[in-house]
Amino acid sequence: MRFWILLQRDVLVAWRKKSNIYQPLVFQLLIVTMFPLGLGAGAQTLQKIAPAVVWILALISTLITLENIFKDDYEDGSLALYTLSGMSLPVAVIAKAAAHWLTTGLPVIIFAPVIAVLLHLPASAYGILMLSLLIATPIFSLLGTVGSALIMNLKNGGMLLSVLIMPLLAPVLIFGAGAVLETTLGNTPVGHITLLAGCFVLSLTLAPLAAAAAIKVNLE
Amino acid sequence: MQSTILHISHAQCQKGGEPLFAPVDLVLQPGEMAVVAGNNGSGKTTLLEAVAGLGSFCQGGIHFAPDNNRDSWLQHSHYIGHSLGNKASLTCLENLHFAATINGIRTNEQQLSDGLAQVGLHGYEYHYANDLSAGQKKRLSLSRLLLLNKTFWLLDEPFVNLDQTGCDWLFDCISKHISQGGAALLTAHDNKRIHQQADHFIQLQRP
Amino acid sequence: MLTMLDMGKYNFFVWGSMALFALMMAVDLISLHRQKKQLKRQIKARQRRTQS
Amino acid sequence: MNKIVKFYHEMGSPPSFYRITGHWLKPLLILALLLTVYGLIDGLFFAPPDYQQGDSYRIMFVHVPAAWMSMFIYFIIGVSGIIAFVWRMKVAEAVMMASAPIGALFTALTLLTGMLWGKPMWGTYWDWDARMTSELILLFLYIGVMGIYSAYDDDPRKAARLAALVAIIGLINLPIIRYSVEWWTSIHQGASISIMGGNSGIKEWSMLRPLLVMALATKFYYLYSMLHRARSYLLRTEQNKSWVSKQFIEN
Repeated sequence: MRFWILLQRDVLVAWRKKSNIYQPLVFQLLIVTMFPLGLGAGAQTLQKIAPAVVWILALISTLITLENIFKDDYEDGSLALYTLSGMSLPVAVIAKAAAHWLTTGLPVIIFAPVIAVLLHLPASAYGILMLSLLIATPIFSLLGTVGSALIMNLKNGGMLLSVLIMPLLAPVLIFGAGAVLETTLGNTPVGHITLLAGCFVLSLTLAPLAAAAAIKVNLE
Repeated sequence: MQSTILHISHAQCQKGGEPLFAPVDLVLQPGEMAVVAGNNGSGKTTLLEAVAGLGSFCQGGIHFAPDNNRDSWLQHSHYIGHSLGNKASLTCLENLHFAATINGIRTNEQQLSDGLAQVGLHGYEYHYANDLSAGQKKRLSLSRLLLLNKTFWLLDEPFVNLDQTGCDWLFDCISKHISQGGAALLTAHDNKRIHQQADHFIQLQRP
Repeated sequence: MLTMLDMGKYNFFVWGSMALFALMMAVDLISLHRQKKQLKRQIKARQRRTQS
Repeated sequence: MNKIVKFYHEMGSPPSFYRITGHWLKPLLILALLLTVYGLIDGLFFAPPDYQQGDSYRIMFVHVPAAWMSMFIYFIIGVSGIIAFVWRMKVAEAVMMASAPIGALFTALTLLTGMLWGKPMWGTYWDWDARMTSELILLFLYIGVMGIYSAYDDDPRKAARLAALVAIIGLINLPIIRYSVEWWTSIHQGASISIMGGNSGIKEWSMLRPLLVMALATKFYYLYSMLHRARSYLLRTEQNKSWVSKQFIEN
């Protein structure tokens, strides 16, 4: 019950402030316009970089929203409401991550084909692009809670958050973008996808514990 | 109501490595009220946060009688700090509903609007917390106290931002809670009335 | 002696690496002692403050 | 046995740690300097040139020890991070935070000398191969540990606990990064010392000797630098304890 009310509240809060949801998408669109402008509009050049660009954009646009996962709650005092309510902290973290995924990860997945079209991604790679993003965006949210919890009472924690989270996300990027790239080259992406799923399981078990520990230290 | 006794023994908090105030001792039983007073920057908020579990003591600490179980004590206490815990983009009703549910209390809409009416927010059920005045925001957070029915109230400057009627109402509210076997630990830097009424009065001093 | 110092066409790379190594260690050593000195001053000043 | 236990307990308390390690600093520095001078002279002038790489392989005598140190020190940070986080030992915090700058320095040195070695060997300063990439990510891990510590400069205790948490997360993450990057691509030559004595392994004692001497020298220098910083760290964080003021009254 507590899990659902926290999830529900966070989705509602994000929904009320719709800019949180569409801004990452606008950001993606802006960046993707710059690639042809900087690289030249040749379909072949764009096609080559498409798997990586779609993936990196998905990553960055979620990265810019991570900072506020716990920061907002810390600032308006509602963090105290659920940390002191006797709710298990790792469960609360999973609820926060799930809400973050629903409000940023899911729109990014839905929007990914648009970006892919603009970059001439080969048609064969769409399925695997969606699948890899579907596995990976929850990882972003889960690992993001760790970073967000670490910097929640810092004023300018954004840059630090990127430094902390980048090494965690590097393997995810390698496997995810790799899966799409292999598909465009006509190889099987099964290995990459399996490893990506492994990353998901690992972050689902470890990230809530780490984030809960960080919150605890921050409240000491 | 729960009959845990809160012991604060020789407790000190620090900021930047320096102790904020001279050691504090307090035994707070249900049916009693304790008031913490002190100048600005004397560490009232830090002390209350540490008691509520949002901070730590550098010396001494708190324990509970009879069973020294912090979690069960937290279950029976409610803390309202400087940041009130209202989500700006949720309505009053939604805020209250969240606070109740996260504390494991099932409520229906009628109970929630009754709760709001008790703090004088009748007719504001569907207003966003953001649109309320500072005093009304305070009232919204205080409405949680009545709904959640916890034994220990930990209130940080509860009278600030409230108008005269609001102060009177809160005062009565706390007295009633005490007489029903509740306990309150609150900070108030200049409220003579509550200072006189307190069973325990703690003046924070420089270490 | 000069022939010994000569690393063939790799002069720049080999001696560059050695210079980097020496530079980095020197930077570390200097920063170490400056920090310590600064800290000692700070603590002594603090003692004077608390004693008086 | 009793002596070891007693020593262990003494090292856990800041004042005795400060007192005991004070005697070690000078010998460690002298040892490190002597070994470095010996190792470099041996490596640069007496070791024979490599039959493939000529004289350029001599970069190895600083590159490889630095690379070993960069990983060894992160391991120390991770382990002392666990001790600091679980048992809240102040000395472990000091060791962790004192190791970070010197570790980052060795990592940067590894990257830079690696680039200088890469240019004559592969014709390019930088190549996104597995080892260089994971070494670069290792640098980010070091920066992360130091960054979170300095961000919470108003509360050193909390800062150290959060930094310990970051270090532990990094320690878990490191093998994953290593594996994933290796999977990604690898064109780097094999490890310098292979027990099986593969193609790239160094078999010649005259080449191996300076390498091992340099490895020892960097270890001693690390110990010196780390202990020096750890002592400063303890002085800074325990300023209001009486043992700190006693240190300065005697002088």
